[in-house]
Amino acid sequence: TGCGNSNEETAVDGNVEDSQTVESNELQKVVITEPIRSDLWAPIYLAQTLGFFAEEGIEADFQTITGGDPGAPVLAGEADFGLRGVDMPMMVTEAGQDVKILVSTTQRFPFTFIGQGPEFTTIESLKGQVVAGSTPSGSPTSWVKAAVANAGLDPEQDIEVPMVSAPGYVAAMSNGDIAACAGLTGYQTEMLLENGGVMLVDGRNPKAFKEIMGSEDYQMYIMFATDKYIEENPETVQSVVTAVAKAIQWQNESSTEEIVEALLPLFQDREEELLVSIQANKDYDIFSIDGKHTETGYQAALKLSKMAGVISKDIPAEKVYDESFLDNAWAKLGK
Amino acid sequence: MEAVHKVEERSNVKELKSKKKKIKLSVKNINHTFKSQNGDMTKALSNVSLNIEEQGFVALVGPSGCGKSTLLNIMSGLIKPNQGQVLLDDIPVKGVNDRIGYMSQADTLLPWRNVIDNVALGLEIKDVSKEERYEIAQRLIDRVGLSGFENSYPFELSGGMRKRVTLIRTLAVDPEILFMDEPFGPLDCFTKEMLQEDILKLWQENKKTVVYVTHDLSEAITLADRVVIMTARPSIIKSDYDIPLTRPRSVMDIRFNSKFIELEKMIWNDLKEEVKREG
Amino acid sequence: MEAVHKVEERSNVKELKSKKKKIKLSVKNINHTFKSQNGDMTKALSNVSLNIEEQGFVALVGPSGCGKSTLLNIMSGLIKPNQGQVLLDDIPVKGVNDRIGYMSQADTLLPWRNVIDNVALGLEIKDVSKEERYEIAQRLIDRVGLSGFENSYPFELSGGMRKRVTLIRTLAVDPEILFMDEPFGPLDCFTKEMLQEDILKLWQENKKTVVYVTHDLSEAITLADRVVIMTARPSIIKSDYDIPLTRPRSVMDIRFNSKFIELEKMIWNDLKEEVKREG
Amino acid sequence: MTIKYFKLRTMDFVWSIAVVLIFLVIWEVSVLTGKVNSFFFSSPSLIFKDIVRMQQNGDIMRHFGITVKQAGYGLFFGGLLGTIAAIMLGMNEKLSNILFPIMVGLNGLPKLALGPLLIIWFGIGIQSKIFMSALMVFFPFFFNVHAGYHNVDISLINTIKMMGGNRFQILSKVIWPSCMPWLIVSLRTGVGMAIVGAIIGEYIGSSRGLGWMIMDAGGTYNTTRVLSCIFLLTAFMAAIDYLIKFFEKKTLRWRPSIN
Amino acid sequence: MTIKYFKLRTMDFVWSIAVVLIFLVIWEVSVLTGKVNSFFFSSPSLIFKDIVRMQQNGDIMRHFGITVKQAGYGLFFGGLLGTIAAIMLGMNEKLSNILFPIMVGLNGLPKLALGPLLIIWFGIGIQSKIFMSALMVFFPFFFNVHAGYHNVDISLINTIKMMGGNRFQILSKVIWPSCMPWLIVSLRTGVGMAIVGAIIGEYIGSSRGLGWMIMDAGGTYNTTRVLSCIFLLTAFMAAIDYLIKFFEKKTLRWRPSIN
Ligand SMILES: Nc1ncnc2c1ncn2[C@@H]1O[C@H](COP(=O)(O)OP(=O)(O)OP(=O)(O)O)[C@@H](O)[C@H]1O
Ligand SMILES: Nc1ncnc2c1ncn2[C@@H]1O[C@H](COP(=O)(O)OP(=O)(O)OP(=O)(O)O)[C@@H](O)[C@H]1O
Ligand SMILES: [Mg+2]
Ligand SMILES: [Mg+2]
Repeated sequence: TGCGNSNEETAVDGNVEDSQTVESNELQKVVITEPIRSDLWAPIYLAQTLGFFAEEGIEADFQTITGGDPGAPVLAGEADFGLRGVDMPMMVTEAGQDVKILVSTTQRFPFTFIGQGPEFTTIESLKGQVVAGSTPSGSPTSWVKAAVANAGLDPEQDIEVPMVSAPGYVAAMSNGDIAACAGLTGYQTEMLLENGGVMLVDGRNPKAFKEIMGSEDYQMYIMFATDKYIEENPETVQSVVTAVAKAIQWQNESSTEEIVEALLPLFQDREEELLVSIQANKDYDIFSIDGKHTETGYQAALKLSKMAGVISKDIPAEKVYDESFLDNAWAKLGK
Repeated sequence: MEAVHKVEERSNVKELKSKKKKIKLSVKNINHTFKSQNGDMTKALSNVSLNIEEQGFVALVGPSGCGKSTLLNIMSGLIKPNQGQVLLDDIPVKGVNDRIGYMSQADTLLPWRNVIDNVALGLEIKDVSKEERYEIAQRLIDRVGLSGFENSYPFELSGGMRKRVTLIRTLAVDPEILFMDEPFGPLDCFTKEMLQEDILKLWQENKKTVVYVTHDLSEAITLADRVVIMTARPSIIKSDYDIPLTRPRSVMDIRFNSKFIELEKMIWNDLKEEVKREG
Repeated sequence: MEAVHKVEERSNVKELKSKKKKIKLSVKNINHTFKSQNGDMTKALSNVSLNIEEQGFVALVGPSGCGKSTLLNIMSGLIKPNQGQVLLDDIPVKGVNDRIGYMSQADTLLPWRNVIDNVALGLEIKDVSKEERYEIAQRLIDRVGLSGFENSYPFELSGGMRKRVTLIRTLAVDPEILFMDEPFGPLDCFTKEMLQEDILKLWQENKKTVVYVTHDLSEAITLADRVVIMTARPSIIKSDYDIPLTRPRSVMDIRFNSKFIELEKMIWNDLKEEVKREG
Repeated sequence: MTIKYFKLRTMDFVWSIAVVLIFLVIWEVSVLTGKVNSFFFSSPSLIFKDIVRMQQNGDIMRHFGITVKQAGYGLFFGGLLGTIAAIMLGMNEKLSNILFPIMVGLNGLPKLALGPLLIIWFGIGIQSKIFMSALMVFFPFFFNVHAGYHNVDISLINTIKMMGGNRFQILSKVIWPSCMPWLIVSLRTGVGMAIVGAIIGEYIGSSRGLGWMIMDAGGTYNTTRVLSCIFLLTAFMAAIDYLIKFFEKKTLRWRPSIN
Repeated sequence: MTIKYFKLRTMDFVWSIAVVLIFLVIWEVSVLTGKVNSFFFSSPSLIFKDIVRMQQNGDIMRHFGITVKQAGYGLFFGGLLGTIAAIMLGMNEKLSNILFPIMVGLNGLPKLALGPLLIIWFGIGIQSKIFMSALMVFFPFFFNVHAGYHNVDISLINTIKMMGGNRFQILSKVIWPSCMPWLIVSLRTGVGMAIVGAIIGEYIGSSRGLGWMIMDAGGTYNTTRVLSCIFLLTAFMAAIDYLIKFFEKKTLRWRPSIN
């Protein structure tokens, strides 16, 4: 009943400005969890706000799960789909849970590595300094460690990486608690730079990223569901994926302003930030154009996850990805 | 026990004794020692035995701290004695018993209830209807001169007024047996005598069994059938006087009665002895 | 004011009056009305004026709830009267004053202090050394028969024992002026008389000024220089008797003194009138 | 009396507002003179504008309403259960000695860490937030009422017993009124806990509410929005306290007041 | 008395342990029979093994120690300031009426949302955790002692006044002892709040401590580790409560106990 109730709540707010609300009583409700509402999953939100979900007979209820574990409700069957980073499905697969990535919404690495200017302008200067990561085994932390290692420092000895919550990065950097940190979104990178930060490594740049991780691609932002759910609700999964594919298609063809405009119902009062972030995503080709993963991108993801210690051995891509629904969608959309 | 016998021989007038009455409350060989927080032991009662006849009016007199309140607490079942037994109608008392109305020495008005609700408390517990209990309470309040203070909270009353409220709260439920621990301590002589008359009337009309603790010897003689003298700690019962003054007694006038004066002098001397032994 | 004059004419023996003494404490035209939580007004004192001479021993007597405690509270500065003034050594009293030792009617022992620490409280406040204050406290404790209970907490004491502790706590600091509100209410006659003797001795030796509230007329006459009678609410001072009994008095024997009996009868009749008027 | 009471309260209220205003002015001036960085601290005027905007687009009602509703339920259930648990443990000393340390232990759990379990048990609907809120409220009620219970004047209990009162009557006529001061302080702490609980519940999973909004804004460096929410919350709870104070005054008028 | 007291306590302790054990056995059996999914709920045996491992590799001391230290400071400062604030507001009714609603408002703030501000003010070192912990502890102390202050028997204050006692003596000889029951309940709630505060502080920024560990484990689906931490915390605080109880017994022995 937990879901039923929350569906009711969002039925009103998810679709406020949407003409399709009229049909909402016929739509099938799906619950999608997210750790934070980020533009890097833009197609999923666009599928809702542009009415693609509704066209497929779906209505999405987005549940933000900031504290605790955003994956848990999906694994526990309380929610249907989850938006996460690629490391999460790998992690739970190794822990014996069966989940599949259905769509990837980004194709390039979205993080940057920024030092506190004007003092720390190179990675070498970070020796003996404090560098912020998110949770110890989170992907920002491994990204930072990888970048440091690539510059010839020992990430375990030469720097200290405390846990700092992402909203605290700018604060910690501006009062000198940390010498460098990861920029996790276009907007955050912008904010760090605005507050005097210096770009140490721009992971969004394919060349720079390849130097560190051996791949230009990196499909980080994904949507997943459990095998059990996919097995039991193939039609729903197909409808959802099809709608997302439509959104990807729309997104590929639209300008930053159009995308921001379309996202706004789910990103209230965030116009300014979206404009910056989405422009950066466009500039750096971060948004995925087909929602699919690449072999090199997956290898990089495995490497990063192993560095973080969240998985211990390679996991075959087939165990993690199920792009058959996506293929069907593209076929249907004539691509 | 010996003390009681000794006294009965001494007792001036025997005629009342002849109408042998049923024993209502019987205290058998009570010993009680308190263990205080700091580990000290205080032996309060030492082998105390006492029989209280049905419809008797017994006054307990004894030095401060000798164990009078403790004895009442034990008789009412509030305290379990270390040793000994209390029988009510020949049945051992276990725990408290609502046949006894106990007006304790401490101020036990409920501070969050105004006067009338305090007086009505016992009736409320007995599920008497609101109307009836307010009627009874109001009558008693008027009787003790507290009209106009029905809605006052205890902290707004004077010491004597609080005592009066406590008294009528006990009387309101009309208990079979009445225990009163210094009911009139902080009352002026006028109010006191009026209330004493009331108690006497109540007792005579409804023939209750009354146990009464007081420090005022003349009060004890004025009211009681029997005056029981307790010694200093560890208390034993020293003597037990019958008071053969005729009933009904007038509280105002009895003090000039020659028998009264004679009795008072006698008991007084007995007590003086006790005090000297103590000193 | 008229009452006082009226009484002075009536007053049997005038010789004591001749040694005109300085006025220590003067109460001028006090009016006080309490406003209770439920909005009722209780007029407690109506235009009360009273002069208390230095080294005088004044007993206040009056019906329960008439305003005796209120008057003491006002004189001690605890309550600000609605109207009127209190002068101590001709200086208006503002707030409380530690020249007055006030033994109030309520139980004000600190429950978290044992007996000896309670008795030593006032000395502690006056920064008397620990050794000295324990010595003083111990002497007083022994005097009132509480030896062995030094370490007991108030809840472990009997009613009379608590009263005795409160009394000696007030005496311990040896105040210039003593207010006592029914100090011996719940005490047995033996203890009471012993303490009365003590109070008298203290007063005679150290020549303190004492104001004393009691319900016991004979106690008032036994102890006091002057007995002030208050009427029922709203209280005025009805009469003011000088007690010309010689000093030193023996509490035990004075009651058989013929002057005493004569005085008691006279005041008694005066009071009876008051009661009748009330009823 | 009531009118006078409210007059007095109004004056105090004006003063409270004044204190807040002074604080806001200092803050605004510090931002304007550049002493304080508005990126981290926003500014009163920005916050004010933001609140006006939220009011106009209905966000306040939408997000505030649901959080207050969750907190309300949480306060009710948490308070009720905390009180009942305290009284039950009070009546049974043995049980109390056994369970009390466990309760103390549970009180210190980081509630956020319970997130996944909470979702499994209660889903991500309103129940999980109510549960979290109730859990936070439970403890102040439990500990305070428990302490109140042990502070009851035993002679009053004996009085009721002597009159033949049963357990329930002892409870309702003595223990309950005598625990009132303790209950009121629980209520006071509880109101805050209820809101915090509802917000934490929203962190664990939600699609709207103040917690959702704070997290959303916090993640995107929208300090102004975070502080708007905080400001609204503070004002709301201060207002609630006037109600509690009034209730306290009515309930505890049997107690002579310290002046 | 003390020996007997400890004997009694030991029996209760054994019973408390028994209750916990029964709970653990039910849990273990539910996991073994597949009634409960060990992915979400772990199992007592896994937790036990994990705790043993943490003990062996020194993690317990490293992470537990720092959190307890932070909580200890937080409890000290929060408790001290809360008590002082309550007494100061108690002594000045006007001030109290003005500031009290503001305090009530602040009590309900979601502390986690203060993260960035906290970092600006206190950095990510130990100070920020101590501050967070103290902030959480402040309120139960403040509200409880404030209520205790208003519950003081006025006639006792008058007694001290009549003896010439000054404000400080009234405070130390009457108000303080009479607030003891309220202080003890604050202490009891405060211990939990202190730990929670330290952990929230660690969420905001830290490189070790229990909060760090819980976050780390939570992020990697290591339910066992999360529950190990929770279990250790619970046990620790239950143990602390035995100390508080002992202190309570000593301090409040002037109070006739309810039986
Ligand atoms: N709870 C208790 N703990 C320890 N000792 C106690 C307790 N209650 C009473 N006592 C002791 O028992 C003795 C008798 O007390 P009790 O109250 O029965 O005296 P009492 O005869 O009623 O005296 P009073 O006339 O002063 O009221 C006293 O010495 C007292 O110290
Ligand atoms: N705080 C208060 N609020 C309201 N009324 C009060 C308050 N204190 C006393 N009164 C009223 O004032 C009157 C006088 O009280 P006071 O205590 O002075 O009487 P008293 O002469 O000392 O009586 P007693 O001999 O019974 O102690 C009483 O009617 C009482 O109800
Ligand atoms: Mg007694
Ligand atoms: Mg009085």
